[in-house]
Amino acid sequence: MIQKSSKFILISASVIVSTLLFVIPLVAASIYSFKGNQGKGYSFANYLWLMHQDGFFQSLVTTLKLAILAGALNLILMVPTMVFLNLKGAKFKPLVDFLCILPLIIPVVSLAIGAQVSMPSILQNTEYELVFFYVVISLPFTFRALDNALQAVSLNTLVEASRNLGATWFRTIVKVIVPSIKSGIFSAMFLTFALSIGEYTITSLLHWDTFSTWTVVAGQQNILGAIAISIFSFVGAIALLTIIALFSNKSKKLIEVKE
Amino acid sequence: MIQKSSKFILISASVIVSTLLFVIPLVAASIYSFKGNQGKGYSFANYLWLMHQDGFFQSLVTTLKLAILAGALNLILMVPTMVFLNLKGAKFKPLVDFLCILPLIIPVVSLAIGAQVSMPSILQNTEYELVFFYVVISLPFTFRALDNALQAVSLNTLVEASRNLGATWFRTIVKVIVPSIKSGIFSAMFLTFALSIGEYTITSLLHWDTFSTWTVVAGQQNILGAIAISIFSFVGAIALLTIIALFSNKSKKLIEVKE
Amino acid sequence: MTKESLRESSTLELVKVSRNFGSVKALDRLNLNVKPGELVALLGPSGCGKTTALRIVAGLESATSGDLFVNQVRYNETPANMRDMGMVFQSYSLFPNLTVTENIEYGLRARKVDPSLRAKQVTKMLELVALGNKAKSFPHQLSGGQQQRVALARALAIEPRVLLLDEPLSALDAQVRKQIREEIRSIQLNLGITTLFVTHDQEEAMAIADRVGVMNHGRLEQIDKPTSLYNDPRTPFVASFVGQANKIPATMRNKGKVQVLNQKINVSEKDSHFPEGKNLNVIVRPESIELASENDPESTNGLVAIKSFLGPLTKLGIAVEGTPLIHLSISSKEVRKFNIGDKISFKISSEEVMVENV
Amino acid sequence: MTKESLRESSTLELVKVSRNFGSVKALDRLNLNVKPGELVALLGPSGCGKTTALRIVAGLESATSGDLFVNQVRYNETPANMRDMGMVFQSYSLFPNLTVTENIEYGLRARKVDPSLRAKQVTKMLELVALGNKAKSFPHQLSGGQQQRVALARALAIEPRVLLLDEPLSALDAQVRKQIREEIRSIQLNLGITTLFVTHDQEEAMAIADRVGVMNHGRLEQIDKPTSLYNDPRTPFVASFVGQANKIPATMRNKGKVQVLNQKINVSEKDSHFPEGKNLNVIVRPESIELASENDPESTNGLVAIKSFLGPLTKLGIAVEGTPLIHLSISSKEVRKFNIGDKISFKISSEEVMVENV
Repeated sequence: MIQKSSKFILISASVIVSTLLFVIPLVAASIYSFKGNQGKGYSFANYLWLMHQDGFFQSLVTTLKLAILAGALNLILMVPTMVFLNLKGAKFKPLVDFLCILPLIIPVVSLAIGAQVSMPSILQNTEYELVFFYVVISLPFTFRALDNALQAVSLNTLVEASRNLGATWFRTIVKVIVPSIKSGIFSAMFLTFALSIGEYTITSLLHWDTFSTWTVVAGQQNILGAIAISIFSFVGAIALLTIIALFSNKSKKLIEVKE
Repeated sequence: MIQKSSKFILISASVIVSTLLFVIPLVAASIYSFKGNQGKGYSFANYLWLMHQDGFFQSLVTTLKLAILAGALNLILMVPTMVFLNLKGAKFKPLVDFLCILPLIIPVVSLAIGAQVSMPSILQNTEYELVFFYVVISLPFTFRALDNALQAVSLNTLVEASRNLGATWFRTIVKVIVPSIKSGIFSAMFLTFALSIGEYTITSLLHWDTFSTWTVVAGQQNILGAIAISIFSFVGAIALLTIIALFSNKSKKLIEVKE
Repeated sequence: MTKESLRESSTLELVKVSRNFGSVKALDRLNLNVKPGELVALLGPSGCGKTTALRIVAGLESATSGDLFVNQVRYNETPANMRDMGMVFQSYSLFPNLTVTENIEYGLRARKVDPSLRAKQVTKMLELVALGNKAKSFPHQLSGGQQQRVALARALAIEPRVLLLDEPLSALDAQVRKQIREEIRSIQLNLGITTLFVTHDQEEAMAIADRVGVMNHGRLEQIDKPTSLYNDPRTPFVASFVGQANKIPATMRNKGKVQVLNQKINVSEKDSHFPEGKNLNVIVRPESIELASENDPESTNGLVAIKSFLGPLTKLGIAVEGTPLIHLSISSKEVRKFNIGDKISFKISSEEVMVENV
Repeated sequence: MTKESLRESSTLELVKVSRNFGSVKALDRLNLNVKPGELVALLGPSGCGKTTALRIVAGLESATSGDLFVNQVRYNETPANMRDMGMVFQSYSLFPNLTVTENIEYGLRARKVDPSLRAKQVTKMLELVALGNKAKSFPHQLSGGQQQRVALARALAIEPRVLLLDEPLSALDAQVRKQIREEIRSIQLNLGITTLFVTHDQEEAMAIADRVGVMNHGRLEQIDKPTSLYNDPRTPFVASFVGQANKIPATMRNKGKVQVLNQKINVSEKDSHFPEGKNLNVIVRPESIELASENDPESTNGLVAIKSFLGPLTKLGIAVEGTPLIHLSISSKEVRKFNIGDKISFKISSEEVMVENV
């Protein structure tokens, strides 16, 4: 009994500590972000200042455009690939898994330098080259999200049942596969989206202006404004996460089985 | 039959494309990295140049020191937390999951700005403040790696069997839990390690010198040297991954069950 | 290993044990008495509380109220790891990183048993479960049946006061299941160890246990020897959960008789209170229905709808208007002449039947 | 739904069908002939090739060599979605995002069946499997048994040429399993649909099928009516896989007789070639062993080691020196006087026995 409670304390403590890692910074920052000029009173002043800075909307639009493209490209690339790997290509899966985890392990700095050398110069001249990088850095997450969703349903059996009932491949993909892994597709899309919006290293090394680089520049002029930016991004992130959570909960219910 | 082969082509194509995303940049970069001065012949010249640059060893040592600390701190924090969540704290799990995925979604830039405001100034004055950030940005991966490992074994049953056989909690943790999730612990540790080594955004915004920031500075002087750095990092990453793969394969075997 | 090498057989007693999960009563004042060396099976549908009861005995769950005694000693507060009870789980409970030998000696190491004694005990246990040649294998190298035999050896190695078996066979194939259940019973009888066995499979419970306790909604409906339970079920639930039972629509007549098909049959004393004209179901075992001559005024005609060959016995499903299929179970030789679609005459051969409210 | 509403019953024929996975022969020149309206079960241990055979019929796997005919038409090259075969899988094959109704009409939509006809067919199917009240439920809201009934309705909705059942009961509880297997058989008989049923459970195969094919190592060892298979197995493998069988050590004597325990018994013609003095195993069914007087010179004495009550029958395991436990199966009434540890005398009652090499 003594051991039990001592273990409980030890463990609760670590839960608390890891919660504090986030809660304190966040609460502190949000309080600051509402502080008035010269640190007096509370208002939305910092948020208004933010929006009136040069490039706020422009960089936000650029970022959103690139993020949406990255999300779309990623899905076009990865959904068929993952379905194939789970249905018929089991032997290629470890290889693709390996490739997809590389962007997590290779320092982004090296990735940027390496890719600059090899990338066709047509792409290098437009900001769309960033889409390529955003897709690459999202691969580890896309792979995992889609793979988890695919493994949670008995994909092979579902596809075989569909074929057996007379459905063409097209009908099988549209009516069975995609709806079954909807949650995974949404997670993958939103993660790519979020990572693209937040990406700083590559964007800044390649000298493009997006919302994340704009944030740094703008933040250097006004510390309270910078904090407001960070809270603004944080709330956006929470909203994204809530959407993902809603979708994945709904679809989890669908695959739960009573005995 | 026509549908089948057209689907196969579609899918093979996407596998090939996603492979090319990596293979071409890598091969191109490694060839470049062996090019001699003024682009003539092939040699190790760029790698030698690299090592003789100011700060190479010093920044590498700093990085490794911080990465090891981050890996250790992460495990101390997360292993007991995850074991607790999987054993008794199922109701807290979604919350912790949510918290741990935040660092992926919040733009790192905002994280850095927010934390700078709230972090105790004692920490802000030493490079060890980076350890805190490295732990935070690794949380999404640590959570997932440990959770997967814990879910792959029937943790509850194993713990109950151990208790039933007369083992104390201490013996249960040391002899049963930790060995069963060894692969997850290794993955978590190596991922934290790799992310810490590669982290650039926060390190650079907070003006500390680590290997990744040094890389950028050094790379600006010599493009071939920069490429050599990126290959150097890449080979290191592959080595890390191989180690992870070896460990996780070995332990996967242990939980596979014949019927 | 002979009976003497184990500690004395223990008694196990649960007194008014309840367990609530929120507002759900998983266990509702359960009383249970297991005699030394006895094997009692707790049988019931999923959610009936049988596993909760077992886990409370093991100390893996705590009772909301009530007491647990082993050899008259109250065990409520004893932590799971001090109870000296051997438990076999449904599946996957072997430590995956340890060999068969290391799994078996795990409990002995926890007790700091001398290495030479430990080695002796492991050898004994491996012999007991006939896995001497697998001593150095890892769990994943064993079949499901072998894994459960190792789990049994591991539980017995500590010479437990009580052996607890939580659906140990339900993850195994039909063929293996029957074999291992016999091995378990055989070992249990040899060691004379007090055993509690939880299962949802009535055949398994009846085949293996000295007494079977049938549970429903957290309560013990009846606990008895398999033969008594089968021949003299005290409630309709027990009658239909233990063995198979036909439920045939019937109408109450006067003088404690019930009209079922073309027969009038006595109902048991306790069921005679139903008013005349009341519609009921009569519960009849397949083997209490016999073939009859078409001319017998008490016989009923039907058509053979299903014919299931079960080795020495064959089961027929007979379609009769106004009732579900009526099953009877007769010797395979006798039944040969009947094919699906044939006309067949039968009657109920019991002198007394059990009824239940519709 | 009456027999007429379905298309004519089909024949199904496999001719020398082989399937290799690398160097493993999953199927080795399998010949199989299923008559119109017949239910044939393929029975065998895991890895015997039974599921591969079924999948080749469904078009989900292709044969390395050999031919498949349905109604004399060669089907080898027909894609799975053009075969009009209804298949029920082991489990979790319902589309999780579709309701019961949508699952059932999936095949009809694929065939672009008129909406009003479609609705009619769904209603019919829901009635057939008695799930009319679950039309709008999602699969996760159903029990395992209900899910498999929906899967059956979905497979039948397309009025398939052949019904294929791939261990449809093995994920269900013991009680439910027996009920659903009877429902399947009943529906299959009503519709008169040619059916191939794959299982590893001999009781299931025998209970449900017109003929059972016993497979081993990719080959069909014997295909026959359940009674023939049980009473006249052609190989020792069939004898021990179908029903239960004692294997008792014995020695060959002259004149086609074998010495087993205290008896000399004839061996079948084909086994009489074994040389005198050869040690063999005699294969005897539990019900072919009967109680005998101790004074009978042919009887053997043993001790009751196991007593398993199985309802109308009880199985005894008798310990006799030099043999594994010998099982006999006698009526529960007769066996009442024997307890565990009691002395008992028995003899083999067959006139002829099957033997196998040790």
